[in-house]
Amino acid sequence: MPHEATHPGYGAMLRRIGAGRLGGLIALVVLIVIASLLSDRFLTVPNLLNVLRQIAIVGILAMGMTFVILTAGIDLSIGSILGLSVVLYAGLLESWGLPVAITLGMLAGAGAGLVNGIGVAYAGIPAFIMTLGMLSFARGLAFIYTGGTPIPILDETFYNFGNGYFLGIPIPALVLIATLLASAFVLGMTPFGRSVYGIGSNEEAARMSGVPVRLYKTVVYVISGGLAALAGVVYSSQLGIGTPIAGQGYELDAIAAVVVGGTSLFGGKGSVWGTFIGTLIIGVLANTLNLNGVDPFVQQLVKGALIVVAVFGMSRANRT
Amino acid sequence: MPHEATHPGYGAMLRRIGAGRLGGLIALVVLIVIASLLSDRFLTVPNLLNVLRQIAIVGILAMGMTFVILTAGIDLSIGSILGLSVVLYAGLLESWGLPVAITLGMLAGAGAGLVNGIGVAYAGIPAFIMTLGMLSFARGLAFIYTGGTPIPILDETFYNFGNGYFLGIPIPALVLIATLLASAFVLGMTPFGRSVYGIGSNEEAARMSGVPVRLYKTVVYVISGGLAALAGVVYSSQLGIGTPIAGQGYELDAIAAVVVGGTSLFGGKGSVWGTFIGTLIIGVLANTLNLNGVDPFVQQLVKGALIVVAVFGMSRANRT
Amino acid sequence: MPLKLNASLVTPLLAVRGLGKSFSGNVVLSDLDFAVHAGEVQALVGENGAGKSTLIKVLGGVYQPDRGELLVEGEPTRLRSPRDALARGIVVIQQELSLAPHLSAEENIFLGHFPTTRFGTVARGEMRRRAAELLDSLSIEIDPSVPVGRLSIAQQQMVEIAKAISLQAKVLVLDEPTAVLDEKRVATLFALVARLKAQGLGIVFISHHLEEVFRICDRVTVLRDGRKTGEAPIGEIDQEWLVARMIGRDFPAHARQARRFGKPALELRGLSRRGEFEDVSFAVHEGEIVGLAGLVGAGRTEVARAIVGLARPSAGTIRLHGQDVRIDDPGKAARLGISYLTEDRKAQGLLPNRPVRENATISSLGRFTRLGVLNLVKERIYVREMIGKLDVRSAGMGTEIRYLSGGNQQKVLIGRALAVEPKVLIVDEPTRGVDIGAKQEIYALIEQLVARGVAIVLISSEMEEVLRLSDRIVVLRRGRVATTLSREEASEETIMRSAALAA
Amino acid sequence: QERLPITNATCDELAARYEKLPFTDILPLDAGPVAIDGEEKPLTIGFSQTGFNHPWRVSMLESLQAEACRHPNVELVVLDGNVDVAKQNNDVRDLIARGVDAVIMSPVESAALVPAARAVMNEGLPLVVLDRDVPTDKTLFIGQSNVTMAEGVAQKMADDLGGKGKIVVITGLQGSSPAVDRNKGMENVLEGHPDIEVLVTGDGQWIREPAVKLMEDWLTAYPEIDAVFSHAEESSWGAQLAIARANRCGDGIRHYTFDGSNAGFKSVKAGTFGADGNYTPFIGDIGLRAVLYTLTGKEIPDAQDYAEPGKTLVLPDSPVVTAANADEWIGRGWGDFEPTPDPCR
Ligand SMILES: Nc1ncnc2c1ncn2[C@@H]1O[C@H](COP(=O)(O)OP(=O)(O)OP(=O)(O)O)[C@@H](O)[C@H]1O
Ligand SMILES: Nc1ncnc2c1ncn2[C@@H]1O[C@H](COP(=O)(O)OP(=O)(O)OP(=O)(O)O)[C@@H](O)[C@H]1O
Ligand SMILES: [Mg+2]
Ligand SMILES: [Mg+2]
Repeated sequence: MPHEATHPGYGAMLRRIGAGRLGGLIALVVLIVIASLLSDRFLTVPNLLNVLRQIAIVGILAMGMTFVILTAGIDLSIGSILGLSVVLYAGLLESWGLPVAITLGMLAGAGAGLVNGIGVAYAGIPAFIMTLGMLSFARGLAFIYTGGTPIPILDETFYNFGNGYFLGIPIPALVLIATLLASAFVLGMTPFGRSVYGIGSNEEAARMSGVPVRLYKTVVYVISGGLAALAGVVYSSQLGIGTPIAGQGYELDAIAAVVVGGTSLFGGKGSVWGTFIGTLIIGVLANTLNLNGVDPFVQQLVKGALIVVAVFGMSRANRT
Repeated sequence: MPHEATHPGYGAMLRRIGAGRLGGLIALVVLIVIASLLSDRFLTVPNLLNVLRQIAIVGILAMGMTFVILTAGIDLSIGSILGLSVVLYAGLLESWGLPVAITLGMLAGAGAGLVNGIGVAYAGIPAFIMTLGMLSFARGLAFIYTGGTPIPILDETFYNFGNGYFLGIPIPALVLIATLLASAFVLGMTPFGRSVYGIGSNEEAARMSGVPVRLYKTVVYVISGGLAALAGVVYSSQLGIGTPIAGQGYELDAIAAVVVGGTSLFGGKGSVWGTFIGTLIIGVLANTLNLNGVDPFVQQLVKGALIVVAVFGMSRANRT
Repeated sequence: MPLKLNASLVTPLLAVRGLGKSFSGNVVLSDLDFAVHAGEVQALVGENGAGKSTLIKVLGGVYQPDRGELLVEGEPTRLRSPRDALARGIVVIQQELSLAPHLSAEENIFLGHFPTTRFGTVARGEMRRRAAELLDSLSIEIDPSVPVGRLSIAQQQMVEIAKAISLQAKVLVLDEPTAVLDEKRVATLFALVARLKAQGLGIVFISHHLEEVFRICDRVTVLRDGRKTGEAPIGEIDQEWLVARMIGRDFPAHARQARRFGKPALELRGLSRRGEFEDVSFAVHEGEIVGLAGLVGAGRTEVARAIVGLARPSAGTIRLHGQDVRIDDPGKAARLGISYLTEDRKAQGLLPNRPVRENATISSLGRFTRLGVLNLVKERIYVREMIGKLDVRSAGMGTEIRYLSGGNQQKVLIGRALAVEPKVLIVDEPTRGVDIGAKQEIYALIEQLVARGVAIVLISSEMEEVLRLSDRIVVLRRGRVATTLSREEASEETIMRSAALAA
Repeated sequence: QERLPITNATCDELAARYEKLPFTDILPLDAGPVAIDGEEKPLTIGFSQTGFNHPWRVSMLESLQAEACRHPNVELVVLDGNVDVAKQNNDVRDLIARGVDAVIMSPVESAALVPAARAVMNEGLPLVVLDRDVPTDKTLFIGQSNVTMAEGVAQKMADDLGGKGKIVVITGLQGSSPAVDRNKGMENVLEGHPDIEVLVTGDGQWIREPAVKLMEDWLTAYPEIDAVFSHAEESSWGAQLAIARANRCGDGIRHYTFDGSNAGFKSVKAGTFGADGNYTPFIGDIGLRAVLYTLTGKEIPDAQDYAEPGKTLVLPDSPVVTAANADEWIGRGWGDFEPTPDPCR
């Protein structure tokens, strides 16, 4: 490199890139240290496995949300799509059997995502409105399908999937990790993933570069809807019920995890690894507050403050 | 103008700007026509006054939200700030009297907005996260203050304010209209207002131009918080109760009204007039569904679909 | 003003001493002295990435210096923000346009210092009147109430200049203001600069066009790798002196090779788009460069956009290698072998917060993909080679492209266009903001491509560039083909005459 | 003196309220430290509540805290399920991780808390379930039925209307289990009264504000409404506000509602409400006593087997409160606030 001399930068540059995630990791580690000091129950294997199981649902949702947010979009409908898929699993299980029920439910989730995607990418409806509409629509469908009453799920296999362990790790946590790895692969190693970043960074430029912007934007919502349905599998198998109110408000939790994980809401910057760390931060926070029996009203207060502090601290850490 | 020939533009330009609102107006008119066809009760004076009263709370919130969104920000905390102000009015009323209670409640709202603004503008925390934190924090405060139990308000003057009429128009509707006019004035006629558009359009450019960007961004959140507290006055005076769950989820309704009204979530584009139209569209929609006794499950579905259709139709109308 | 002139000859209006600035360990400016005096036009020249923009960002309060001091009229000062700088009369026009696209031209001009009524509201009448005056004095023919996002880049640049003037500056800094202007507007701008200088302003002028430096500047400062390598009154030096200090090497004299054209590659027949251009017909052959000349606003960019499917033509046909094609989007264009290098780098070219590597390969990911998976090693090797070939200067291919200097960004985008190995390449203002060294490299690249049989459409407002590269020149005037000139017929004069002729 | 979470009350204040709790005679237990095997070691009891978004839920906790205050070595850990089954599941597991000695849970949703309940039982901890049952093994379930309660209220309405009339229904939050059950109870009764027509149903979300809008619009749409059947007192108040504003006080629209607050009973007495489903939240103290009985190895006298796994404790039926018995119940409901003044009076 001819200009090595002027730019002693490589090391510095690397450090900066690393730091983009380092901030999140530091925040997580600090939180874990504090949590272990506050309660000696925190750093026990069962509790840590608990945390992993607890974050699975929002974590999976947040992976899908990361795709969407990377394109500078947003998906408010994932909580409702989860709810819709959940009642479908429960409702179809008995008469059609597990595989069909799961397939149809997942298709419904991906289908709802497809509608979102077409609305956003082809009809040009702002993502916020399109998915807000879907939030209402899918929830309405779930209610109509069930008549408002939850449907119990009595399938042992399914129950064991949601509550069992594999190699000592809760299965929902494994689903989350598999989702993480697959998402990281797609985003990092495929032309599609690369283009997702490009679209979020400058949609116009991506279009000019020949990226099939509308198609890819659509796919991103399909992924998000599909992963919401996958989170629905974890939800309903864990809880043994298909309730039409499942997942209400989860979209905000998922967005919070994504943003705490360092992904920019303006698109083009971030990663699913960050989202995973963000999910962990929020999960550990909730766990610690519970372990220490903090007054629930005060929990709300503390949680609000701590998320802000975490993001602030992270951005500081990333600056230096 | 020498370029008239190649650039037939001026007239077209003006029409296009007009059309930016025309789309919304057309959507509203179409909706009103349909509503009157579906129910002969719709186009009656008492019903229209009802609609005006019903939209007052979300409308006022949406005005504040418009300021924030015009700077490319977002304020998720307004529902919680409304809740906080409402319990303060109710709680302080008895011992301190109406004027003090209102003043303190409004100050709390503006204060919460100030914290949001400082977090966003000075500490550089993404607006989504900062106000999501405040959503949790302010709600926590409201719960702690009341211990989770609503506080009844037994003040006649206050009740009459929320439920009375002036010149035949419900007072809450008048409050909304006053807010609209004041907001339109500030946004359209003052250096601050024009700079708000500038910040949302290109923050960097605004900074380079010497606009006190951070200060103005802070002010925008203060306005939003203050208007949330004003909406709280309407809420509690109308209902005669200060409940800590007041306003839950209203932030999404307000954002929907803003976006349906044609304001861009990416900032710099839109107006409070549009927001007013957006609020009316959503209000008339809800009213019509109720007048026709639509099943609540189906209402959700229809509402979701119609918001999307309205926005889509509007954007079409604005294109031609 | 004239009374103060003598005193201010001694004390510079604005100066930095021992200035140092680095970004996360990457030294961009070191130990720099620089001063602007009243009534003087000070040129700042240097290669892409030399640190010119960084220096003026320090002057404008955008960046804080790491080392050294800044003096305003002899007084050590800290400029904490652009607002501070403006308050001290220091006005900077950035290299990257910075206007609020949704606001009207008049509002952009007065953003940050709106005239107000006694009630504190914006004095719209006064604003309109003053804006009209300003635009008039710069002969800018636009409707001041139109959102600037709808204006062409050149018009936006003129609005920026109008804005700067409205600020009543003591020091005016212009970072490559001429890059997007055609000859006519450059002349207007220079007349203005002369006027302001006479009024006692200190002016800093950055340009890669050295002849412009000789045309209007009194002194020149040369930067290289963040250090001052020369400073002199303009009368005492010549172009070679400058180039030597900027680059430290010479260019081989340009020798044009004869070209052999093949079959027609791209043919336009009666292409029209209502309100933008009409009945545009011309052909480009394999191995040929067709220059598209014209004044700003003549519609050249619009034609290019129609070719690559960014705008739908209302009439006419596009033929590619003898076959009619319909191109709906740039993706299709790319698949057909048509590549377009946009004129608006920031809005349509850069993926600002993505690394150089991704910016370079976004159009050509297919060539690094096997079985749907990207081969990151292959990509890295390719990009490293490309960076070397184009001499892109940055800390590394992992740097976000927005941190590169303007010229280096442009080189990466050229690399992007080349990576798809196009058969037809449309380049729109390819050397805008590019230093003279890099310019030569880009010309060489274009010539290599042509030699390999690529058909090239060259849109450029730089007469010299068009003349030097083109085999044929199509001149557009107000959206119509005014004339087509062969290489022999073409000269600066013939082009200007048909481009500017009154209708 | 230390103030307790949520209710923000001191033990002294709670002691006064303990006197008024309706069921202190069920599973009686003396005040004072609780000894297990003769040892008075500290006991931590986890309480996982559906959510604290309604004062009814706070009142349930109040009765629980009042009992806990009587036993100095008993500490409560209280968690808020936020009306989300997944969150409550997590909460219960966090309680186990924290090492509590027993769990009291008032589930968001019956079936969905089965895994959580199993987790508690697998740890060998006592599990007492309040208000809504879980269809799996447990130590004890204590609760009343929303279905039968709603049948009572609906029956009163049918009687008042003489088996004929037009009604509107304002439900609790859509899909939430009491809303589902109260609706079912109403439907059970209306099946026998074909001349009672349900004009329209809307979602009142347990609160006032949405009910105002619904009622406003319905009053416009339906010239004739005889009664409002609402799942919550708050929503009934909202409907009443709308009636007053529409100048329809003279229509004689009746209200049938639920919640069982003292304010509600007073409004029944005043004639604003025709009936109030007396669904008492004061079962928290029984729950804690049941836990302490179990921990100390004491037999729970009236625990019986029933259709679900585990045992249940049958509570005496709380009658629907009407004008006839309102006086007897005022003071025994929850909440010590005054009713909203009736805008029609
Ligand atoms: N914010 C930043 N962070 C990191 N590096 C930066 C930043 N801004 C500039 N640089 C680096 O500083 C160097 C100087 O850039 P600068 O923009 O000042 O060059 P320039 O002389 O204006 O070039 P050009 O003629 O191409 O505009 C470049 O190597 C660039 O990559
Ligand atoms: N002087 C002007 N007055 C009004 N509008 C103008 C003017 N100049 C350009 N425009 C706008 O620019 C468009 C054409 O610009 P275009 O970019 O196609 O021209 P160009 O020849 O490529 O110029 P450039 O050198 O800026 O690239 C027109 O449609 C018009 O909207
Ligand atoms: Mg530069
Ligand atoms: Mg052009």
